[in-house]
Amino acid sequence: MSDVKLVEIEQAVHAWIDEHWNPDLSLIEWRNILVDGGWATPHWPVEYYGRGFTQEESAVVSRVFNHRGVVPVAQTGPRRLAAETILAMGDDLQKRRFLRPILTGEESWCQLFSEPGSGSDLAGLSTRAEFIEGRWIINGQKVWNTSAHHADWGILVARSNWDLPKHQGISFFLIDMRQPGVEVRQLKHMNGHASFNEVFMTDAVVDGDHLVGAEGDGWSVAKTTLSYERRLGGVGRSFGGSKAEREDRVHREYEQEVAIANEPYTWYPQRHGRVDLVLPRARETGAIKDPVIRQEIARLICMQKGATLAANVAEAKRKSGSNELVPAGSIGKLAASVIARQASHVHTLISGADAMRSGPGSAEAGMVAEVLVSVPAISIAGGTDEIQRNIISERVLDMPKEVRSDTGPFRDIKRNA
Amino acid sequence: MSDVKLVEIEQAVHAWIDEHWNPDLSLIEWRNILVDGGWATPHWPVEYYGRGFTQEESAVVSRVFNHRGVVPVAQTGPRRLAAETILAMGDDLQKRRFLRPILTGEESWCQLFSEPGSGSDLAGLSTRAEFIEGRWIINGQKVWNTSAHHADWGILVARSNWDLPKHQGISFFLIDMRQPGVEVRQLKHMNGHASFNEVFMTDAVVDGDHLVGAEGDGWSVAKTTLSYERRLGGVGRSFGGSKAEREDRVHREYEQEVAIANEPYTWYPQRHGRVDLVLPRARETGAIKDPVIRQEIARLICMQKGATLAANVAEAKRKSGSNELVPAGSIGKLAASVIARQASHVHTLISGADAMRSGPGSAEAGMVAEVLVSVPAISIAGGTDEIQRNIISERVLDMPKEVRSDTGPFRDIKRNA
Amino acid sequence: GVHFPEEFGGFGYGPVELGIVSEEMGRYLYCGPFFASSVMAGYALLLAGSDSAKQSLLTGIASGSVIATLVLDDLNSPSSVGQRLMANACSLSGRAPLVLDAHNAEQLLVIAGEPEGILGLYQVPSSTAGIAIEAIEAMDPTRKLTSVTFDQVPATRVGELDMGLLQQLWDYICMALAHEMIGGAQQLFESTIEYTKLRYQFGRPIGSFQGLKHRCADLLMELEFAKAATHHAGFCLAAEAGDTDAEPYAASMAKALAGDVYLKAAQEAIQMRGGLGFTWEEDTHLWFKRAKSSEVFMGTPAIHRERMMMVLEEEGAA
Amino acid sequence: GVHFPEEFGGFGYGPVELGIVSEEMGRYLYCGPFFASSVMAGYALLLAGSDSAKQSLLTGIASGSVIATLVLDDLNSPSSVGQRLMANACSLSGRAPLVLDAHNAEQLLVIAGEPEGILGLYQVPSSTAGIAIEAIEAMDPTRKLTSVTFDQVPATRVGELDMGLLQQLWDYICMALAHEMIGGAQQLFESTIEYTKLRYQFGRPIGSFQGLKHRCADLLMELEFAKAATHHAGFCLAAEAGDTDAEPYAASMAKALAGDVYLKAAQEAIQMRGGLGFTWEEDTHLWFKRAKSSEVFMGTPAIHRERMMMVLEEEGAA
Repeated sequence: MSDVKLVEIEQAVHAWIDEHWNPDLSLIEWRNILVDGGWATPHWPVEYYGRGFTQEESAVVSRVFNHRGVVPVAQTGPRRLAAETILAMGDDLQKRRFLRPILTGEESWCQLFSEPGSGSDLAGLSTRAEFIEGRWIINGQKVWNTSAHHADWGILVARSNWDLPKHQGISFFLIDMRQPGVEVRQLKHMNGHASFNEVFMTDAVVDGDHLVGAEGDGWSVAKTTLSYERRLGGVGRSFGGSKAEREDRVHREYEQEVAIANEPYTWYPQRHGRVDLVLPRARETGAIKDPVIRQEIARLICMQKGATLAANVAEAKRKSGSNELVPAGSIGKLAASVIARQASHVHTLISGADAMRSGPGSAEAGMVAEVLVSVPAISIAGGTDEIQRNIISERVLDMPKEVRSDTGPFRDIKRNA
Repeated sequence: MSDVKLVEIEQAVHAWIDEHWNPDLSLIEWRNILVDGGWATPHWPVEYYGRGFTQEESAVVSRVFNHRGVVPVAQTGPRRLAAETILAMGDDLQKRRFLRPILTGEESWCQLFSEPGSGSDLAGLSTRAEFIEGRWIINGQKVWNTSAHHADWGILVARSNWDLPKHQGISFFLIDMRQPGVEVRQLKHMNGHASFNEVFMTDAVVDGDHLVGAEGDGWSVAKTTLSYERRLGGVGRSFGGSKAEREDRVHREYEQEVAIANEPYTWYPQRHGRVDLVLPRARETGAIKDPVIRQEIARLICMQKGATLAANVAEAKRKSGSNELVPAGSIGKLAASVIARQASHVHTLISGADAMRSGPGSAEAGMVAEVLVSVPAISIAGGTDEIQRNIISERVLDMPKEVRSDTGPFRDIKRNA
Repeated sequence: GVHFPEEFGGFGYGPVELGIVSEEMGRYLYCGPFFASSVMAGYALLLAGSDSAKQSLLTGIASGSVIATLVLDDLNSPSSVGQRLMANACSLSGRAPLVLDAHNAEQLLVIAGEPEGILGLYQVPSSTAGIAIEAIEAMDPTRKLTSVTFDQVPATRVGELDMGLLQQLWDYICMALAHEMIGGAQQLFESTIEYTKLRYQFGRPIGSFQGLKHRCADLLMELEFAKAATHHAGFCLAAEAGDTDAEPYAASMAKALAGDVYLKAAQEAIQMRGGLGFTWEEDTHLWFKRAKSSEVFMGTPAIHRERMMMVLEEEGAA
Repeated sequence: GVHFPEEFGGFGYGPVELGIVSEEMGRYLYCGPFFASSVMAGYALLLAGSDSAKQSLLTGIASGSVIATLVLDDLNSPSSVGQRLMANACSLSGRAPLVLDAHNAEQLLVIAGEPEGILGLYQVPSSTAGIAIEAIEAMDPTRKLTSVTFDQVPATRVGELDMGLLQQLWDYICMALAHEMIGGAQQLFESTIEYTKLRYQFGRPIGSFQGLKHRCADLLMELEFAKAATHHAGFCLAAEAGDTDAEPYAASMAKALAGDVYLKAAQEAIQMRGGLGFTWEEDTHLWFKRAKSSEVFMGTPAIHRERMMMVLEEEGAA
């Protein structure tokens, strides 16, 4: 890749911004211009608002946009996953219908994958999809659906064939969330937050044209979505926007959009144990002088630094295209759990009886208490520790798999009532 | 049970001892008198040197023998297991041939159960027994055979049928150890001791009359042996004899017998971590003042006291005939492992760099060093921690079993080459 | 008032029987003021109170007609009690930052430092002028917390404690608390095992996965340790002085073991239930919070291990 | 002498490259005097030795023609060095109870306390009269131990160390040791995983049992932590002064992590092999003993965690 080309691109972006950027437009107005300009998603194909740019080229574009403080297209929340999945696996009709309003932010999305009866075992899902008179009728319950309560559309996996093995009877749909057959309820966590929803579908209707991929190919489509999710490292975690402090209309509306999208994630740092608070609190309380607590703090630092350094090594190897198996993802996930649990333990030792308190009046304005009751989520959400250990032992260490008990027609597999 | 009867028994024993006890006899001479008198094993049936006494009655007898310092019959080493198994499952011919010389100590025994290829999975044994011209021809290898190097006979399990499921093709034999087809090699442990042997059998011969129980019933016979082993809490752990300090011939010979039998077990206390040495050493070295080591010592005491108290509760419940499931055995075994490992950890902290030393010149005349290199055995010998956890979860907690991979004809089961 | 003498309206039983009751309360996540009133205030009176104070208070506490609580100005360790709450000529001043159930207690029993460096036990009605009782937001909704502030409040001195007696009082309270904790841990453990038998993933009950089974086996072992040690603590406190089987560190051993295993049982209870265990759809989180607050209430396991060593470091001790 | 300047017969590399070499030696359970001579004595000279001493000794050490060892009178922590071995007017007296490979070392480098309360670095041929070298029975047969006693032995003072420099020397040695340890842990881990794939019980490879698989996954994670932290320690010691990514506690962090994971890997190596792993039929027990001696040599993990805190307790640190 010639640097010349990159420089040309950079100049082109600047030129285009000089000509079109107008902070007084509404968010939607501006984004329509951006999308038509082909600079919203330059890595997308030319037919769909893009320029078929390479990663490297697209990087240049977003760098300039960031630098100029220009508002980008909507990319918060699960909408990003919907867009990439539709682009990759949808048909032309679906791309035309859905991609633009996702980019402009006019339509928001949620992800309808997990079910109460199928958590770790996602492919064991039992939401029913029946094709009746040209439309799909959906019955079942989903759970852990971020921002479902204000979503217009959902990407949905449901079982359309019960006689095939579990992975083969699944289909992938785009469902209209604004219909009587869809009910959304918020789920309250033990820490008081409510980041997720339950979604109940009772004879909910999916248009015949809104099946993505062929009937029964839903699992491979869903895997595409999940691989994007892994690559994005969990969606919607606070996307910048911070650069836009100006009071222009477009910035104000963008700020609002980001704020709404980030709301569910405010407690995530506490879920990780807030290691950053440990040393300051230990010094402030004098606990830093306690030899027993010192040992536990040092253990914590060892885990955290060790995990960070190991992740860097893995990342470097990945970049250098080493084909040595680096289990970065699963090990990092497992590491987060042990680190968070140890951090919670150390915070407890530092607080002593004060750990019984919570709320604004308690340590670090309640953040320590929130750590204690949030940490249990880290070893479950986004793949339990047990699943990570299976992945590490089977895919990285190549240890033999267990005999499966979930083969054959899905209807014959033992599952939760 | 009337106390009157017990008193009568006590008087009878005293009377008999007054009449027959003679410390100047040889060990064998004396024991023959003892056996003929019916006082050697009073709980055995009258036809076989006993009196059909109840446990309670037998207890009275042995109490008197102990009190009078009278030498009992041979009961050290695996010979006791052989005797009880033959008595319970052998035929009349076998009982007549083998029981008396076991009691008198004229013949010593070893146990030939475990194999290099079947440790946790004892029933997966692959030593071959073929019936040829009225005799059994044995080929295969056994391991962990205490005192096999000076045994006259062995109780042996081998596979006589390879077409039946694993538990059904096993037969139980009495094998003459003094024959060319049997080779015994001592096995050296990482701690330098050699308590066990490997036994190699190459076309070794077992007399047709020395099959115990029917061909193919070997597993149930072996289970009888194992249940005795559990009840005796592992065989031959230092049987008293301490009462006999006198210099009479019979006592001298008895002392020798006991000494030989106990030799393999001298390192067993170290295997358990020598918790008894921890506090004295910590005080002596001053490590007791180190707050971090104090925590680890306290953890150790908690484990050890907790385990002891839990065992007492279980024993009390058992005695009171409570049918509440008390997992004493397996939990106690598992507890021994965690206690030993923690003890080893604490000894290491107390010693610091001195833990690199061993031998008479090192801490506690080398006992601490022996702890460090003996403790790894506790979680393996006599049933690994993994097996104990399976027993606890499946038999006590009644958690569901896994799908078995070792059903069907034994020859088709995957096993070690 | 299981543990009060009959003359004071109790059943005349001792620590062992109180333990049985506390264990049951733990099994049902009982949230009433029993612990604050009957156990904490009750034992303070029994151990350090004057006969007249016992007369006037214990009967009411036993019948429940009087709710009392014990005001300690530190809930971590006996050695730091009596430094924030001071008594001068029977007038109390200072603040106890964490007190159980003071908001619905009619009588406060207060341990306060005195100029002579000794600790006094005081009785004062909670309604007395100069007493400010504030509700404190609690991490564990099953334990009601308050702070109590005294501004020159006249109170009746009903007894005194030297450090030895305070340590003893601490032991009695921890013994009862440990029983409550193992009751909860046992209940939580059983319900978790049941769940693993009923919950299917990958075509089999999750309780059939060895990864879970082995952890459950380890947890059962630790639970058996803690239960046995806790019951033992009851016997030790009930034992006659000079009983050699009665380790003086038994209560701390029980509190340390119960604290660790209760928390572990609660962590596993949530982990094995997965996401749902983290929500208000199930009550597992209440057990977790109770386990967490019990871990630190009256001293963390680490503090109690250190208390054990104060005894064990002496030559000749166990 | 990978880490010696070329002028002294080395390759002119630094800690990172020495780490690579040490890691390989650890993988093969190397038992030679390299560590005592090149790493311990070598670094002592490099950090504290006079130019003439470097001239006269390093080249020989690098080529292996001279075997040296570093005589420290304490192997637990820098703060207790120089209390048993004393130097007075270049005459050494006292005893170092544990010294690596002194029996086949021709030159001894000795760190001894001096009247002024500072530490001196001395050089003396091991054959000098007044030096008694005794073989010490070792728990770990792969590490040769001796004790060295000095009775008014004249020695050449080739340098001096304040506590800061001694701490630095300790870090360099621990950094190399940690590399040796993770090399061993990695090798042991890999061979254990292989074993679980080949060993059948109950009709399936034991490596297919989730109980073992999950423990192996945890162990791999801890191994990755220790490896990354150990390599990082090499970079930190190689880094220019004032490099903010170079934590001053990196070497202790590496030694602590490597110590815990090597022992755990060794315990699992025996446990997963079962009885045979406990015998001389296999060499697993040699690895276990090496892991155990490495755990305590130059400071236990607990001591190194405390060393970390000496840095971290200061405001503004990490």
